[in-house]
Amino acid sequence: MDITPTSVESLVSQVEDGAMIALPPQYSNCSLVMARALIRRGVRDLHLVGVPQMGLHADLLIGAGCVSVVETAAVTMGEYGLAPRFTAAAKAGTLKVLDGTCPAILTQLQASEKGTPFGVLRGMIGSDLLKHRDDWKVGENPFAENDPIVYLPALKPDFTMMHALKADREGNIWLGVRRELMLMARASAATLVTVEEIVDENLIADPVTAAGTLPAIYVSAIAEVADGAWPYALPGGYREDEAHLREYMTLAQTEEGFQTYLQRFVFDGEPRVAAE
Amino acid sequence: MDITPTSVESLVSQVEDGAMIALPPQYSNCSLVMARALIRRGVRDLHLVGVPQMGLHADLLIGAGCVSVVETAAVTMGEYGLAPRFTAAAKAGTLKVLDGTCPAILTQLQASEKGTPFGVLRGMIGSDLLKHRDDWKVGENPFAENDPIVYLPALKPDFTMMHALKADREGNIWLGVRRELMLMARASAATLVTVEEIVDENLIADPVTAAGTLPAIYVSAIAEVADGAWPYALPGGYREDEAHLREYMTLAQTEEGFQTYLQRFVFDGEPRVAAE
Amino acid sequence: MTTPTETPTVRPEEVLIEAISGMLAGLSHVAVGASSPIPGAAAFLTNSRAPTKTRVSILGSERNFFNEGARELFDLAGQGRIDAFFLSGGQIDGQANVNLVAVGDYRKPKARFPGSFGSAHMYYLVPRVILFRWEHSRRTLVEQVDFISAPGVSPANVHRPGGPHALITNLCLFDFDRQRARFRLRSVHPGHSLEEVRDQTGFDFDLPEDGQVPFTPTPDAATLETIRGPVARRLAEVYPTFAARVFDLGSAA
Amino acid sequence: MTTPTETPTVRPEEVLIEAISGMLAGLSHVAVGASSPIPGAAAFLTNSRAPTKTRVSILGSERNFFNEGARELFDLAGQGRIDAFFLSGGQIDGQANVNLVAVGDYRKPKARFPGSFGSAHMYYLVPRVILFRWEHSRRTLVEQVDFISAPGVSPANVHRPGGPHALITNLCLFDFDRQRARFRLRSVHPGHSLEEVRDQTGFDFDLPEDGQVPFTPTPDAATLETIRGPVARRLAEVYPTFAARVFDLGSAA
Repeated sequence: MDITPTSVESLVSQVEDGAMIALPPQYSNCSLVMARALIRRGVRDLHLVGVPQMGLHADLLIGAGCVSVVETAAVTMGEYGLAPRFTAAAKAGTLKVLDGTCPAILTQLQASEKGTPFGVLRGMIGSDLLKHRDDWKVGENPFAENDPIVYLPALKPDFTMMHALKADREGNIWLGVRRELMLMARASAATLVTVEEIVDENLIADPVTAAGTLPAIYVSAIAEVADGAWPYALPGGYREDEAHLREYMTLAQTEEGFQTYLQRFVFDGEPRVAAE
Repeated sequence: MDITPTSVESLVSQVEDGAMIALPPQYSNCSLVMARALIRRGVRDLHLVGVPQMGLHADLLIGAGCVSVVETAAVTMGEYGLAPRFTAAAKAGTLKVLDGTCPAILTQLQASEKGTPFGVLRGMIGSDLLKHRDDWKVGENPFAENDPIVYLPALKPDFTMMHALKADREGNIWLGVRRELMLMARASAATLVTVEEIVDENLIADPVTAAGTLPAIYVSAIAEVADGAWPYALPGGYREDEAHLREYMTLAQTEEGFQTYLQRFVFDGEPRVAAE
Repeated sequence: MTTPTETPTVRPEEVLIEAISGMLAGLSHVAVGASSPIPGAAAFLTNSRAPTKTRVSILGSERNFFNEGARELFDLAGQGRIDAFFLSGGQIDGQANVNLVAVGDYRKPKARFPGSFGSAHMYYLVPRVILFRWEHSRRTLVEQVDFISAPGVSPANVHRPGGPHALITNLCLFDFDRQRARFRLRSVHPGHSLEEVRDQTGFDFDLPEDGQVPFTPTPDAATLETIRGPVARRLAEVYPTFAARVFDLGSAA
Repeated sequence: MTTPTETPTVRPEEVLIEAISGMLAGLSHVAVGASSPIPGAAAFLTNSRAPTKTRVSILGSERNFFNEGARELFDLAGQGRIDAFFLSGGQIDGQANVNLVAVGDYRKPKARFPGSFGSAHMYYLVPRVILFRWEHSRRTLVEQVDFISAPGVSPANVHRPGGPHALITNLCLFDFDRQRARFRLRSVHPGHSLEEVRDQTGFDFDLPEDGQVPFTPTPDAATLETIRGPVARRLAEVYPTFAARVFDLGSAA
């Protein structure tokens, strides 16, 4: 059952306005090349789900006006500072933020993975997160007396987007230990993947690589594109482009600077990593 | 953080009468050598949990009088027929059988894995399984009207017992795609492992093998013992000993024959695979 | 193990393989239990006919694409990613209830089967569950099962996107009508008769609307070639004993 | 990046590393968040002192033993397999409530922080949560947080095996009393004073029972050697920027 690789533009052409998209955390297989293609496509009103948090990929989409809701445990640029366009949009009140906490989002995806309408999780009671989340409920543990616990509805994104080192010809994707990506794919209706390369070996048939491979049944479409995580790192591939991230942080402090960044690095064609 | 390998007898010396032990399915890394050592130790009143089903390892322990409760989706000898000692004990009414269904048991372990007091699962409503399981409850989905769903309490076994191809010096265990074993270990208070060999490479530090490796933090003790799954197969190691399993099926049809089997293959020292 | 002195033109198993395969045509993903060689062969046949359309996974085999362990099959069903699955039963009754547990009193049974496996979940979630029971007798096909591992039908408020689609035995093929909770005979296998089916069935069932009971079609020459060639070879990897017995193929010990 | 012209005898960071390490001694498993170099160094120091006793895992780093992805840290906490963890906050108040979300009106905040991360779970489940906030000011240590990402204490019926153990800043170390829901000053770091702590703290706190406020002990020569040698080198693998700045070590780009 082979899968025919396509282009990045073709991948994102499936994403309609208003779609709910699950995105990996900033340290794990982000497809920045798909984020840039989404911006070029001019998609609107996206509902981004950080699994469980997001970075530059979300900040770009927010700054470019593609997003109306973010549902996440955090939007962070890590050591570089606050995510500038997320922070500006949140302060302006133009972005709806569904603040969550990491294991709650993962629990909601696990409920979808299992086909149950909800899951439960310890913690959270007394947190103001619950005040602002009408979709989360405090209920009782039916196996004990007076033991409240939080009930979380299943979350089924329309899309998961990720970038990986390699896919094979059947459409199996090497992810190694980044298992949140497998959870996301299982919980989502469709999964779009960019990969550095497509290899001839069968990743799932080899018992050594099988455990770290996302099976093709969860994969909707694949594009082969080098440096697809850039400027983020790709575990097992390349390190993050610190100079570029600093440049982003400088430019994106203002709306004007951000537009300059977009023009140079998104609209004027697809950049590639300059230095090796 | 190295782990010091010990003997099989030392592993099972930790298991007290009445312990709840999770066992893998018959096609996945069963430690028959630990089952035989438990019988020699003369342990009593075990509560076996099949994850989600069991085979010869359970039939041996039941026949030897070590078990008072089995909680499982099935006890099966597969193509060889009904598990003879399980069937005899169940018909005699001397064994308490908590009949379950595969995904329910896995859900109960997932609740322990997550530290929640229960999980929920679709299906089962209208099954007679529920009639006989006071510990399972039908409740409501709080996110919908008139939508009953089954609530299942977390299951935390005292021990998980398994056999694997290899461990490294830190105590990490290679399991490949047999991820129910990782779930069992995470959900259990202690995990006892026999392995074919202990290797020098670090299984969790190598990004290729990490995904299929049970991290040492979940492992309580390890013994190095060749042919530890015999007469069952070990995926990646050896095939099942069909002739021996047929001999077992013949002998174990009667209590007398089963005692002969025990004497020859359990009490008269530890057998090894005869043919390669 | 005896070698048949003369190979019959069409083996009874081959009629079932073809009939089941017909019910799997066009589906995306067919999952097969660990000890189901005839359904497995049918799924492989469907896959041979449409290799880019129908995936097959064999539970408990190393020859599938799962890597999440035992729970992945059930999770896939919960996600709606399995289109067809097979169940059997020590007893199956006229409402398509299946019993994989016990005959007689549950606490002190006359007969004890291995257990319910995943039936109490899969039967609810997989859209097309095909009941398979080789032995067609009043012992196996009963008016009412002694223990319901999984019920054939559920009240309207119970989440149940899936359920029984058909029942196939060594004698015949029934369709199941979920609205009426009754089986309707679709066809009788060559060499058998409606009378034999009536004699051997413990529950009441409907006849085809026109009252005519056809024979189950036998596979044509090209299909037989596929079954005995590539399908039998794939089967031998997973069910060596069965493949050796029926197709005289396999890696016998 | 400037190179200090003169290395001070004991760096302020080293005092904190030693103080935190003291609170981790004897624990089996210490987990550290992704952007916590001082707690990370303290955990490495504890591990250097007792390598067979204390495991350290650094969240988001490839240098840990997780292989279940993002959820494993939280699952480990739920299983009771993490003994200590660190949290910070844009604001922390006198009841040990932490705010990682916003200052001012939540819907249109004056300041917006990245978000709550895993705090609303870990703070409840890890027995010994150490609050770490370098900047000790009335801006960060407030009487009442504007948004409770995770509360310092919970009602008796809320399942909460874990919670705040201490708060350490660039000025001092507080213990937290869960019964009284109040901080008690344990020690002031060398070079600082109780008055400075009072000036810079937005909440009321208790003094040591004997009324004497000691200085936080400074690491001895052997400890300093460990911190600047093996600990700094391990730190540079995970927090290169920090290691380069503080220890003049690391793989700067």
